[in-house]
Formats: sequence, C-alpha cells, structure tokens
Amino acid sequence: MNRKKLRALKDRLLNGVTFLSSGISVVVLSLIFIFVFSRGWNTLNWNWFTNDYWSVNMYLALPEGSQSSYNKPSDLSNTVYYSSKYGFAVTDYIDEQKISQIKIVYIDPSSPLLDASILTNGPDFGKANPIKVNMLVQKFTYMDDVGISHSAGSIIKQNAAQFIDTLETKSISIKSTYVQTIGGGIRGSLIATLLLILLSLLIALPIGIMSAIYINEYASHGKLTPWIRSSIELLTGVPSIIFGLMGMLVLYPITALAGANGTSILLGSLTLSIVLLPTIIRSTEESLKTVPDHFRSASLSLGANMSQTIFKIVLPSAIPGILTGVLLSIGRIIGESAALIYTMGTFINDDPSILKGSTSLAVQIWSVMGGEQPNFQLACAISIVILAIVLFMNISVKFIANSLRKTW
Amino acid sequence: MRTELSKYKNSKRYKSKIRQDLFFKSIFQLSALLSSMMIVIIIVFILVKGLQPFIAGYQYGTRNFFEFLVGLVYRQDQGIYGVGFIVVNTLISGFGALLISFPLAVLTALFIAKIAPKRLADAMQTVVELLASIPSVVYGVFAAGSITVMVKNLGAMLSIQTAGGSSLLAVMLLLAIMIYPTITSLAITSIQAVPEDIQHASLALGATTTQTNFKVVLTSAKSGIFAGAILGLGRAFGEATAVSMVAGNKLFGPTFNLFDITRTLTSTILTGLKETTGVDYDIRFSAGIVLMIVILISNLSINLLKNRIGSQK
Amino acid sequence: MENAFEIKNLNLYYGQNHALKNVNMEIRKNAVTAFIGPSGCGKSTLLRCFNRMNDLIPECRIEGEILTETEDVLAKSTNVVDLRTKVGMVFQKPNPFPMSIFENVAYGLRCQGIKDKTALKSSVMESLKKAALWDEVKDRLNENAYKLSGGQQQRLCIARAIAMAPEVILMDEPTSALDPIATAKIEELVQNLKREYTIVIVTHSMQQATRISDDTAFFLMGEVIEKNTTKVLFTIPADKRTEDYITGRFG
Amino acid sequence: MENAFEIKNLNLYYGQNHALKNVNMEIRKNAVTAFIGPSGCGKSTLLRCFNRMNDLIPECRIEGEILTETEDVLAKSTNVVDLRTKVGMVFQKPNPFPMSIFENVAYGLRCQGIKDKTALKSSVMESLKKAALWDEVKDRLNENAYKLSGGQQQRLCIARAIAMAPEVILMDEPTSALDPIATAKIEELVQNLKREYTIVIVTHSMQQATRISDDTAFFLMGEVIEKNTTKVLFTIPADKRTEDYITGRFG
Amino acid sequence: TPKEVKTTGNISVYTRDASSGTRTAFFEFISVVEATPLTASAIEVTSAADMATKVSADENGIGYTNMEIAAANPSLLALSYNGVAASETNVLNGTYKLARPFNLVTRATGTFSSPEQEQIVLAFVDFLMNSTEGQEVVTSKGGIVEAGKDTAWDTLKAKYPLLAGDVSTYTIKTGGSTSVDSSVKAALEAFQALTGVKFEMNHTGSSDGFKRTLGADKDSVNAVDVGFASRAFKAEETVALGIVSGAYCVDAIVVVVNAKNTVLTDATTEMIHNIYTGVTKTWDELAK
Ligand SMILES: Nc1ncnc2c1ncn2[C@@H]1O[C@H](COP(=O)(O)OP(=O)(O)OP(=O)(O)O)[C@@H](O)[C@H]1O
Ligand SMILES: Nc1ncnc2c1ncn2[C@@H]1O[C@H](COP(=O)(O)OP(=O)(O)OP(=O)(O)O)[C@@H](O)[C@H]1O
Ligand SMILES: [Mg+2]
Ligand SMILES: [Mg+2]
Repeated sequence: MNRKKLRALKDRLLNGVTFLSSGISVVVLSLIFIFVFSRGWNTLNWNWFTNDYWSVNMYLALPEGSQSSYNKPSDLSNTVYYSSKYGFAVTDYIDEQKISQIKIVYIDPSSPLLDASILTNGPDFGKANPIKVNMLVQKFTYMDDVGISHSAGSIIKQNAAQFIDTLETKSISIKSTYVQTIGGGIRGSLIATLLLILLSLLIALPIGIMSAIYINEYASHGKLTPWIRSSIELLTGVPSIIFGLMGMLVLYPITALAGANGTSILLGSLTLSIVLLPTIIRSTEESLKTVPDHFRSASLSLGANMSQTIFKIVLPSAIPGILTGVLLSIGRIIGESAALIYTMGTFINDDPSILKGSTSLAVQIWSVMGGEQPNFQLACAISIVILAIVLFMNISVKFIANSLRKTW
Repeated sequence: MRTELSKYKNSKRYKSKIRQDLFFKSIFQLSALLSSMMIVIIIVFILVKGLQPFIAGYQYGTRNFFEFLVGLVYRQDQGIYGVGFIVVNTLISGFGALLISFPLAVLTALFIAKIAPKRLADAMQTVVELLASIPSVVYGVFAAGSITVMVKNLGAMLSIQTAGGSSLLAVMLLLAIMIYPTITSLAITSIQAVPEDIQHASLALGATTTQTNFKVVLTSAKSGIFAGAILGLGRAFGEATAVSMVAGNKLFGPTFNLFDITRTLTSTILTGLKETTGVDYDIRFSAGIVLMIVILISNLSINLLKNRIGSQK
Repeated sequence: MENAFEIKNLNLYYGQNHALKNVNMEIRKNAVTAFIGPSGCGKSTLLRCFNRMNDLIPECRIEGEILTETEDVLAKSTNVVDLRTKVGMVFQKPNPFPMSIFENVAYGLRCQGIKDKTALKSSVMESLKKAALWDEVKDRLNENAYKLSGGQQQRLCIARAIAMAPEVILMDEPTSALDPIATAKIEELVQNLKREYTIVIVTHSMQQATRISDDTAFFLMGEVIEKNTTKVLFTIPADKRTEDYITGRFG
Repeated sequence: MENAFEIKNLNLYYGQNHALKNVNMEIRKNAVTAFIGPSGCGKSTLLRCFNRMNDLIPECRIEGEILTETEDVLAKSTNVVDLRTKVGMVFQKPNPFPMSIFENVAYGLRCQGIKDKTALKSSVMESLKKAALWDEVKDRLNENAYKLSGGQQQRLCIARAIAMAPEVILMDEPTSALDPIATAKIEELVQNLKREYTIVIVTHSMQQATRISDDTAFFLMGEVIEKNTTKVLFTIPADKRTEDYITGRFG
Repeated sequence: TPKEVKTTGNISVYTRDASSGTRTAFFEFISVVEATPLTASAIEVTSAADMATKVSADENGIGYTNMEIAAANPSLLALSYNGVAASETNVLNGTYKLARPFNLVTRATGTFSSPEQEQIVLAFVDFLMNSTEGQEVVTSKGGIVEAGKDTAWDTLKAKYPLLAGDVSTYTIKTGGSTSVDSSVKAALEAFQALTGVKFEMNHTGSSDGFKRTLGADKDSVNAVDVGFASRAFKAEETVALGIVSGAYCVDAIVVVVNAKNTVLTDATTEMIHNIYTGVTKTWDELAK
C-alpha cells in the first residue's frame, strides 16, 4: 500500500517535471515573441510593406517672386507649423531610421509649391513636378532681403518649427528645394527574399531529393553511404559565413557565366543551396525510409523497373516527409544572413531581379543592427514579417501534406 | 491480352523503357555525386585556406601549428594566435547549452507527443518550428537585451561583478534557447515513431502511463533524440552572430567561471572578418578546421554516450 | 469461486462495428483455455477485455460484465494498473523492451517500486527458470534483449509476465511468429505453468489447441459458437459450424 | 516441357544462414502447387526465387538453377524486369497501392508503356472479372483502393497480377490475413485460375492445401522433405516427419 | 530621488575588435602600442552599436565610440578629453584631439568601366568633398567639416560636361567602411537628386575600401568605384594610385562611461592609457 502511494507520488512528480519543462519552454518562447512583437509592432504599417526603401530625391525649382499671403486653414492641429508666405504646413516626423525629418502635411491649392519643376539634368529637366503632401523637406534654398541665398530644413538640423520660422522671418523668395519621398519600405527585400526562397528551393530540392533517392534506393548498402552521412552531419556545424566566403570565391564564376556581374540573388541561391543540401538530403532520406517496403516489392513484382517504382510509388508516398524538409529549408533560407552578405550583397534593392544584388529580410536586419545607429525596432518589425511568412508557409505546407495524405 | 502485351514488348517503346531506367539511375547518381562534390569542395576549401599559415613559405610568415592548437592567448594586435583555450571555451559553452536545453527539449517533446491534447500539441509544435527560423541576429538582440540583464542581476545578488552580464553563462543560456527547437522537433519525431507494441507491453505489465513514457518510450526513442542532440550541438558550435554579442570575446583563457567573459571559435571567426587581411584573415579558416574537428569528436562522443545509455536496438 | 472470470452479456463495439456479440462464458482457474476461430472473429478482442487493454482504443465501447472473485473487471472503479499486474499478457510478436535481459524481466517489479537488489535478482532468476530460459541466458543477463532469437524473446516476454506473479496469463497467438522447435518449447512451458496460473491462449492452430488446452472456445463473427472441454469440442462438436471449421471445411 | 519450372541443386544463403539446402523440384504447368511447412522453413524464400525478388536482399546468395522453357531464371543475363512480368506475385498482406482501384490494376500495364485508354480499360475489366471482383467494384473504379475490405484488397492484388498476363502466379499465404468468407472466395478463384495459369501457393493451413492444390511440397529447416501430389502426400506420406507434421504433432 | 550608488569595483574595459578603424585611431591617441599593449582582461565588442549597448548596460564599463552615437544614447556619459568637451567647434579649432578623418579613394585612372563612368565618379567625389551642397549633407549626418572651403555645386559642375545631359544610366558603386554609411548615403541621394545618377552602396568594412578599388578585390564580384575607410589609410594601402584620395570630413571619437558613473567626467590621456594598458584596474584607484 505504501509502495503504491510512493509510486503515485513519483508518477505525479515525473508528470510535474514534464509540465514544468513545457511550462518553462512556453515561458521562454513567449518571452522571445513578446520581445520581438513589443519592439516591432509599432513600426508595422501597410505603407512600410509597399514603400521603396530608397526615397526618391528631387531638386526642384520654384517660380521666382512667389511670395504672397495665404490663409491658414482652421483645422490644422498645433503640432503643425504653417507658412503663410508660401502656403504649406509641415510637422516633425521621425523616420524608421529614427532620424528627425520635416514632413509636409498640407499645401494650399494656390501655393507656389505646386508649380515646382525639375532641376535635375536630363530629359526631365524643366518638367512640372508639384510637391506633394507627405514629402520630406531636406532643404529650401531661399533669398534673404539682401539677395544672398541660404538653406533651411532638416539638412541643417532644423526642426519643423525652426524651419517655418526661418522662412517666415528671413526669406524673400524660395529659389529651389530639395525634397524626398518617405522611404525605408521593405518591399524590395520582401520580393528578394521570396525570389531567394524560390530559387534556392528550385536548385537544392531536385538535387537534394535525387541524391537522397540514390543514397536510399540504389546505394543504401554502398560503402560510401556512411561517409556521405557523416560528412553531412559535419556540415551542419560549419558556420555559414564560411559558406558565404566559399560562394564568393568558388561559385561566382558560375553566375558570371549566367551574366551576373557582381553579387546577385542567383549567387546567393546557389550558396544557400549548398547550405541546404544536408538538411534536404537527410529529411528526404528519413521520409523515404518510412515508405513501406511492400509497396516497392509489389511494384517490382509487377514488372515495373526501379525508376518507375520510384516515381510512381515511392516518391508520392514520401511527399509529406519531403515537405517537412522543405519547411525546414525555408526557415533556414529566411533566417540566414552570414552566408548572403558576401554573395547577395548588402545593397537594399527596390527592384530586385535574379541577376542583380539585393538584400533578404534577414540581411536587412543584419545591416540595420550592424551599422552605427542600431535600430532594434526596425529589426524586430522585420522579424515579425519573417515570422509571419514562416507561419504562413508552415501552415500551408502542413495543409498540403495533410490533403495529400488523405487522397493517398 | 497476352498477345497484346507481347506486341508491346517487341516495340521500340519497350526498349526505350530500359534506356529510361538507366537514364534516371544515372541522373540520381549524378545528383548524389554533385552533392558529395559540394561537400568535398567545402571541406577542401576550408582545408586549403586554413592550412596556408602553417605551410613553409607563407607570405605573412609561417606559423607553428602546434602553438596555434594549444595556445592560450589570441591577440591579433600582438600577432599571437592560440586557439587552445577557445576550443575549451567552445566545448564548455556548447555542452553547457546542451545540458540546459536537452532535458527541457526532451521533456517538452514528450509532453507534445504523448501528453498534451492534440490541439495544444499542434500549436506548440508550430511555435517550436517558428522559433527555428528566427534570424540569429534577433536572438542576439534578445540576449543582449534580456539574458545579460538577468545574468548581471544574478551576479549582483551573489556579489559577483560581471561585464554587464556578458558571460559564459549568458552564452550558454542563449545557445540553449537557440538549439532548443532543433532538439525538440527531432525528439518529437522519434517519440512518435516508438512502436505501439512495446508501449502496450509495458502497460500490460501494470506500468502506469507515466512509467511507460519515461522508461520505455524515451529509451526507445533514444536514437532519434540523440541525433537531435548532435544536430543541436552542431548548431551551438556553429552559431556566431548572436554569440559574439554576449560572449565578451576574452583574449586569453580558458574560462571556467560562469560569470566571466569567454570567446568561442565561431565568434573568433566572425568578429572583424570584414575588416581584416593577411594572417589574421587566413587564420580564421584554420579556426574553421579546428571547429570541424571539434564537431567531429563531439559527435563521436555523443554516439558513444548513446550506446552506453542502454545498448542499441 | 473456481472460475477465474465469468463473462456476462458482453457486447463490444469498435465504432459501428459490433465486434463481440453477447458473449457469456466462464474461464476455469488453473486451466488452459484456448480461443480458436477464423481470422477477425474477435478472439484477440475478447482476450484484451480481461486486462482492459481495449481501453487504449479510443472508439472501443464495451457493455456487460467480467467478474472475478473480487470485482468486475469492466467497472469504471476498477484500478486498471492493479488489474494488469494480476492479469499478465504475452503478445503475438515477441516485443521485448530495448534494454538488457535482466532489465526486461525486472521492469514490471521496478515499476511497482521494488528496488531491493537481491529481491529483484531472485525474482528475475525464478521467472527466467519458470520460462525455461534461464540456462540459455544466465551468462548474459546484461546483454540487450534484441540479441536473443525470436523464440527466446517470446519466452523472455513470458518470463517478464511471470515476474509480476500474476493470477492469469493471456497469450495472443504466442507462437505464430516462431519456428517449430521454439513453438514446442513454449507449448511445454504452457503445460507447466498451468499448475500455478490460469492461462487463456489464442491460437490459429487447432493442433496446438488440442495439444495444450483443457477448454476450447470456438468463435465466429464475434459470437462464441461453442465452448467446452477441448476433448469434447474436438470429438463431438455440438454445432455444425464448429465441425465445419475443425474438419478444415473453412478457415 | 510440361513443367513451368525445374529447380536444380538450389542452395540459398542469407549471409551465414543456409536457408535452402540443395532443393530439387519440378513445378507442373497449369496446376496448383502448395508449399507447406512450419514457420521459417524456407517456403517464402523459395517462392521469391521464381521471380528473383530475393535480388532485393543484399546479403542473399543463390547457387543452382531454375529452368523454364526458355531460360535459367537465376542466370545473370536474365532480364529481371521481363521475368517479373511473366511471373506475377501476390503477397501475404494485401498491399494495394495508394491509388484508385482502376489505377492499381492498370499500374503494371502503364509501366509497360501502354497508354491506349480503351486497351487499358478492357484489360482492367477482364482482370477484375477473372479475379471475381468486377461486380463488387464496377461502380467505383475511381475510389481509393484502401476503401475496399481486406478480402477485396487481396483479390485486387490478384487482379493486378493477372492484368500483366503472366504465365505463373506466386502467392505467399494470400489468405492468412483474411476472414473465412474472403478466404473461401480466394480459394475458389485459385481453382478457376489454374486453367490458364501455373500457381504456386504458400500456406500455413493444411486444410487449405488439401482443398485447393494439386501438388504439395513439405519443407523443413530449408530442405524439401517430400513433394508429391496432394492426395498422396496427405494420405500416404513417405517421410515420418511429414506424417508428424500433417497429423499435428508439431507446427 | 534615488540614492546615488558610488561606482566601485573593477573597471570593465571595452574595446572594439582588433580590425576596427576606430580602435586603430583611438589607440594611437592614447599610445596603446606594442610596448605597452592593451590589457588582457579587455572585453571585445563587435561594432560601434555593440559598444554603446555594452557600456550603457555596465555601470563599471568604459569604452569609446563616435560622438553622434554617444550623444544619441542617454545611458552613456561622454567624457571630455584633457579638459576639452567634444564638440564640432572644438574639433575644428583643434582643441579636441580625439578626431579621425573619414577617407575615400577612387579607382586608378583607366580602370573604370568607361571614361564616362570615370567622369561621373569624379564629379561625385568633387561634390562630396568640395561642394557647398555636399558638405552641407555630410554635416547634417554628423560629419565635421571645415566651413568656408566649399564652392557652390553650380560652379563645380561645369567641369563635368557629361552632367549636362542625361546620366541616369550610370551607377556609382561605393564600398568600404560602415561608419561612413549614413553620410555617404545622404550625399549620394543628394547627388542623385541633382544629377540623376544612380548609385549602389555595398559597405562591409574599412579594409574593403582599398581592397575593392585598388587592392585584391578590385576586379572581383565586389569591385566598387569609390572606397571608404573610417581611419587613415595604412602604409601598405597604396592609395596614391587612385585618382583622388583623402578625407571628406572628420569624425570625433569620445571616451564613454555609463551614465551612472560617479567617478569620471573628464579623461586625461595618461588616465585612459593606464586604464587600457591595465595599470589602473579599479574605480576606487581613480576615485582617490
Ligand atoms: N483497433 C481496432 N479498431 C477497429 N476495429 C478493430 C480493431 N481491432 C480489431 N477490430 C475489428 O474487430 C474485429 C475482431 O478483431 P480481432 O482482432 O479480435 O480478431 P481476431 O479473432 O483476433 O483475428 P486474428 O486471428 O486475425 O488475430 C475485426 O473485424 C477487426 O477488424
Ligand atoms: N531477408 C532476410 N534476411 C535474412 N534472413 C532471412 C530473410 N528472410 C528470411 N530469412 C531467414 O530464412 C529462413 C527462411 O525464411 P522464410 O521467410 O523463407 O520462411 P517461411 O517458411 O516463409 O516462414 P513463414 O511461414 O514464417 O513465412 C528463416 O530462418 C529466416 O530467418
Ligand atoms: Mg488476433
Ligand atoms: Mg513466409
């Protein structure tokens, strides 16, 4: 009887330990999620997804002698500063790099700002280009009463109030302006990341899966097989920076043949494919092993040859397992930075294409954190996007795997 | 029917079937060859680069391999490169992390695979998988912002002064979190693969479910669980970005004090890699070779350990 | 009571599938009862009722009673863990744990909380002897159980069950995966064990049933068609279907 | 030649294990030959030699000859894929592919490169009819094969083999996983098929052997102890061990 | 008000890793050299950002970083150096000594992808180093430049006839130091606005500045037109080959301690030397 109690106690204790460690794990996991979300959530907004990273910079000329008197609209709040001489209003704005900017929030319909024209040389020179709400003022070049030109704006570290004050009290006319659109968006990196995933999987999956097939179906008793397995295990511990350096030196000639001069998504994908091969080979092999042998024997006994058996019977049954490998790979691709710095580059490209360099989201985080002014918020916001992508892919892959399992 | 089939057997299409089989076999073989080649290329690449500094006639002055291997000081500013203590530190932090993470991961896996209701288990598993894809920089930021603070406060409580929390302990905790998803996912898979018949056998002997879980399920899943440990340890040894943010990168060693700063092989490889040339650049590949040897040896020893904890199936 | 079990109006359903239909039967103490019948007729299902292993199948639903001297096996209040220490089981496929031979036999006792080394040792030895395995393994108790041959593994599983000092041992086709020599050993063992234990054995071999059992029950499509002493059942079967089956007209 | 196979001095080893010892035997054309014997005696092993399925077991080594009218099955030069289209096989556990019923039967033909829809359809229909399954599945050819009952699945596997228009069909305990009704259907089917095909069947049930086979071979520990017409072997066995076995003294 | 806790115990000496340009410059000022090397108990951090994070988390820490970063972080206390506070004015008038140049170098003449490319790149360099507009932008990002040496871009641009036409097909590639990131980015953006030229920045570290323009990587995948370094070019970096090389602004380094530090407000060369060579080990020694 006593022993029974002791046993029940022990059972409860062991169960308790399981609950406890799951609890600890859940707490730690939540901490990380809370950490990422609490810092990144505020940065998230729709524009941030669709905006370019690089702002469009414009030097614009304004018509001479444009000063007159404009009426301040009544509905402007008191954090907004109004220029009655030129008919527009600005406010302070902190951009995603945490730098103070001056943002235009209102332009009078007859303001000279709407008559701006392009000063940049080239075919567009002189074309009308009205200044728009939401642009950031870098500087206004104005003439003072003795005809000397000066600058006003964030470029000389003025805030919105000082900027308007300068214009209102000192300027006679505005000569030119330097404005830019709001940048900092992640659209480019997002697209590049998706391209990278697609391309890496496109390269690594067939090679990895076919290698696994060879190892498991043809050469499972081969002498080389155990060697391949242990070198694969070894490779999982090689820091990915080494893969990056190798890619830069060894794989670049290959992409150069394809017409990429410099870092490119293609080079990044090739490098990542090598990083992924071990994962894909191992997980495919495991799933091939779960296909019952009696399917193989049945197929062979019907006069099917090896390749027919593999394509018609083995592979379809192994698909759920292979998908798990895909999932792991996507996670790896999306989280990798070190291997990509040297192969895809650190230039954030708003217009990514396969033969050009650009950053993935993770590399963008790396740049954001590695620079002189680290930006936790931005890094965490990008991490949230990464998590969302992974979650989406995770759920859809599981869904696909499930529905395949049902029809099969 | 029989004649129809024999018609086909004499046709060209039938002959092409044999050729097609050969064709696919060679494609598979080629892929396997390609993959093995990649693996070989990587290994050769590291070897070639990393052995350079020890070969006579090296342009920046040949180094002594033995001194490199057992040296207890790593100071680029003085041209002293000894990774002996770094190897020890790497082993301590890696195995320390495993020690923390392994029990938690295995027990959580048991919970997810055997105890938790299906919905909760699915949710938890997804969360674990998500964790595996968080970029390591983010882990680094997390560690620098929270783990170090915790370690610092703990040190203050024990009246030990820490370098703002950067310490061996912080590295271990960080790595423990980072390798946790790997070990857990593999453990879940292998626990789910434990055949039902021996679980039934255990229950039929009057063991409780808990006893069955701990005594039979875990023992049978051993092989997969240890595979997870190997992968996790590999990740712990190979992790650079996050670790270098909390390690403190000590110049000499080895470090045995949990609250002292430390240095690992990967952080040594990574730090300042972009800004460096000459021996200092090449020697990092030598550190890469040492790292691979370390991984190889630890894998072997884990395998030995596995075989000792109850012999294999 | 000289019966180990008395089954009363037992009905069992796997979801929609009515797998056992109104079964009434007694199992005699210290005798060997054989269950025979074609595949899928419910032999294993009934066997698993005695130690409530059916509890593990989520969609399984049972009605009726199985009475022992002291309790109703199927009652909610019955302590299943206790029940299973009293009613041991040996499965069709030998299924030793991935541990040493010694640990396999000691497993159940350890689960009971017995730690005393000498007690464990003597129990293990005695059980292995009763299972007629001692001589073959006494020098390698610390070897992994998977290194034993199939027949030895099955005897190990029997030893493992005996070590719990159960009252009843259930065996589900314990020899169907074994070669004839191993089978003969196990049959001999069963004959010896019945002095101390009540044994219920499922078998697909009528020869085996005649050789080792005292009573035999013939199952067909979830019903117990006939239950009698083995001698009577095999010589003057009461039911036409039993006769058809034992004379090999089907199955 | 009125024999489908002539086995000459066949020896087979699994690594160190001498699994078949100097086997000599003929298999008659258009007859049903049954292999009986206790578990592990080598029945399945010999069966797998006829279509070289043993090739898949890496440590398996074969010596000797199995001659057909045209070739030596075991010769290196023999085209195994061809051989297997001529020698079909049905396994112990029904193992349909995870595809529709139609695709299961059409599988082998498709692998031969036959794509013509009407040819496929008529082949599938004919095979299903021969396997006595057509009436039960004709309305649901596109359903997944796993939805069939065990017995139906096994007949599907037979249909799948028949579709290849083989000369020989090998069956390894094809009914041991089936209930008596399904078993009866398959036995009937085998009787019908022997008009067109040579059938070799492994069975653990002597009743089954007597019911369906023309010839029977008795195996023991890798040796063929006795081979004769079924009638003779079961009534006047030449060997003491055969007698022991068929009278149920072991096995 | 919270009770002020006295800074006591061991000094945690933080330093950038050995390949950092900031470290090279800083150690030169406080003569941490081969003969009197860095204390072995120093803690190496990986970036300027990391330095700020570490010292702001460690009450016993001391480190060095760029003036802007120190100013932006409220948990850091920037020390004056030999009695002079770090400020733009003091750097320019030469009283604040801890300052280093941000340098650039272009490719050698004739090694650009085309003569036109060469002209465009030179125009940008001219814009960055000499134009009012360029220097204005650099200043806005914290670079310190001497006033009055600049010329209006309108005047300068006359030297580059190509700029009169459409040059939006040209792309200037820059690389090298990450410390110059923000000022170079701003300058490139302004240059783009003025001329329409495109740009691509690929900054990874100071030594790549030389390597990718004139050194080992000059024809590699990572080749650039203009390379930057946040320190003086080293002797073995033969920048004389480049068409233009030199400083485009000056950057101040400041010694920082934790904001809670109660011991120091000013740093002398000797004191910092002693701390960084390990002669002074505890705050208590300094508090005396
Ligand atoms: N876990 C289960 N879930 C659903 N149905 C089951 C389950 N186990 C058995 N059955 C069904 O219950 C019926 C009886 O099965 P049982 O295993 O008891 O037969 P058996 O007599 O032991 O047959 P065999 O000789 O093949 O072992 C069968 O129709 C079977 O399909
Ligand atoms: N793949 C294999 N590898 C090694 N040994 C094998 C293999 N298959 C069978 N054997 C051995 O060969 C011998 C004959 O086995 P086989 O399967 O032919 O027996 P069987 O007569 O079919 O038995 P059963 O009635 O149990 O099916 C046995 O000792 C068995 O252990
Ligand atoms: Mg059964
Ligand atoms: Mg067999």
